[in-house]
Amino acid sequence: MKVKITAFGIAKDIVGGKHLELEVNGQELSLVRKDLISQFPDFEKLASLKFAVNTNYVDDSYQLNENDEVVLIPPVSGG
Amino acid sequence: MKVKITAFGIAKDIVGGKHLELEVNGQELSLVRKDLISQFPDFEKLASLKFAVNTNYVDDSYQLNENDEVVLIPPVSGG
Amino acid sequence: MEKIYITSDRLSSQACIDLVSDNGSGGLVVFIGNVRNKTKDKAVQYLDFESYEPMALKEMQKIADEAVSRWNLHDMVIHHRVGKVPIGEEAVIIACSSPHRKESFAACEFAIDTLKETVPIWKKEVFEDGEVWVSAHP
Amino acid sequence: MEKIYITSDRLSSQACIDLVSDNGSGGLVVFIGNVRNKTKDKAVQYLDFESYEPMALKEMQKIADEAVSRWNLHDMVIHHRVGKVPIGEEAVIIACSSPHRKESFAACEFAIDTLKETVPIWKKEVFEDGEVWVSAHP
Repeated sequence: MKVKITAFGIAKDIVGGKHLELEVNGQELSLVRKDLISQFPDFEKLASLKFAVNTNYVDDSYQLNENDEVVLIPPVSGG
Repeated sequence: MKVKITAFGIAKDIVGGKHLELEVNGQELSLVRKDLISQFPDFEKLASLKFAVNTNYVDDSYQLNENDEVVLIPPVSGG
Repeated sequence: MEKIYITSDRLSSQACIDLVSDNGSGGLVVFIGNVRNKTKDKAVQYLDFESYEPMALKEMQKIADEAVSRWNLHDMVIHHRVGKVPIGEEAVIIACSSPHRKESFAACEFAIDTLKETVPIWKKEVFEDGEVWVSAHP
Repeated sequence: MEKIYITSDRLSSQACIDLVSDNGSGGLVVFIGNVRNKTKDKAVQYLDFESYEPMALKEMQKIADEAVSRWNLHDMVIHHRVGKVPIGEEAVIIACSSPHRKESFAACEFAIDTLKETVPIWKKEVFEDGEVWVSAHP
């Protein structure tokens, strides 16, 4: 399935833009992580990489739905 | 010796004024405490009664000097 | 003004204090996170904050709700600035009030600690010779 | 404005914040003790504070000095109001700043805890039907 991805912070620099589309072979979010790392090995250097869907943190076992927007959350540093 | 005493807070209400002179038979501050309590038994009802001389807390073994001004410090409640 | 608020304008401590003030709440604690002029002895020119705003607001609200209920606060406000923030200006202000001070201190410290762990806001330190996304790398 | 200050005028949080702000100190904590409208469910009309001023200033300065040295603060200010203070207004404001927030929280809480134990200031709660010197009796 086609997955829409939005990137913030250093993730935006790594993928080279705020928005990205990825074609993954299945519904589990873990596939998105795998594909991202293989396309952009710099993700492996981050202290962490979390995902959010619909403004909620989700873990890698999350099953993607059509039209889900996956947001890449590199280590936060507010405050 | 004659001791000049200044009272604050509830101590002022107990002695009936801000200033007081006490004639004590010796130099130790403990005598002042004893005399105050016998003249004004309400001091015994306080949670504590401290003394200051020259803007410093002193304990009951303090030896009074001529012209010392003893300040009565009932329980503080700033803030 | 909103209690949970993200803005590119300058933050106001007084506005935050006014929002949590209450005649029954004697203990008010405010945390102000200002932009420092250096990090590990390297001179910083300014910070640049980016937020995933709808989620950041939601996570900030969660922190305030948890703090209010856990410490029985009267209220808590969290204001965060985004965009370029010059040295010495406020990046974040958290204020809370409760009848007694101990609860306000504990809740305010919890809130800033948690904000730094969960709220999707990112800061870039800008130096004369480059820039760094803070905390990105181990 | 003085850093250690006793006044019968209204206190200002912003003045205290400005006094401790510093470009190298990112973590600023402020405690504001406001006059509450009740004590143990009894309605308070106002508070009346009395201080033994020269000694109170000296004890407040000791607290600030100890806090600055123990937690390596940039600075601490303590402003206390005396005389009649209406409901909702500030009786005391303590502000401090340090490079990191943990120190500022600990120092600010230490300062207000210690002030309430050592500084010769007394407050009288004034009710509709009488008045009470706070903490005087066990």
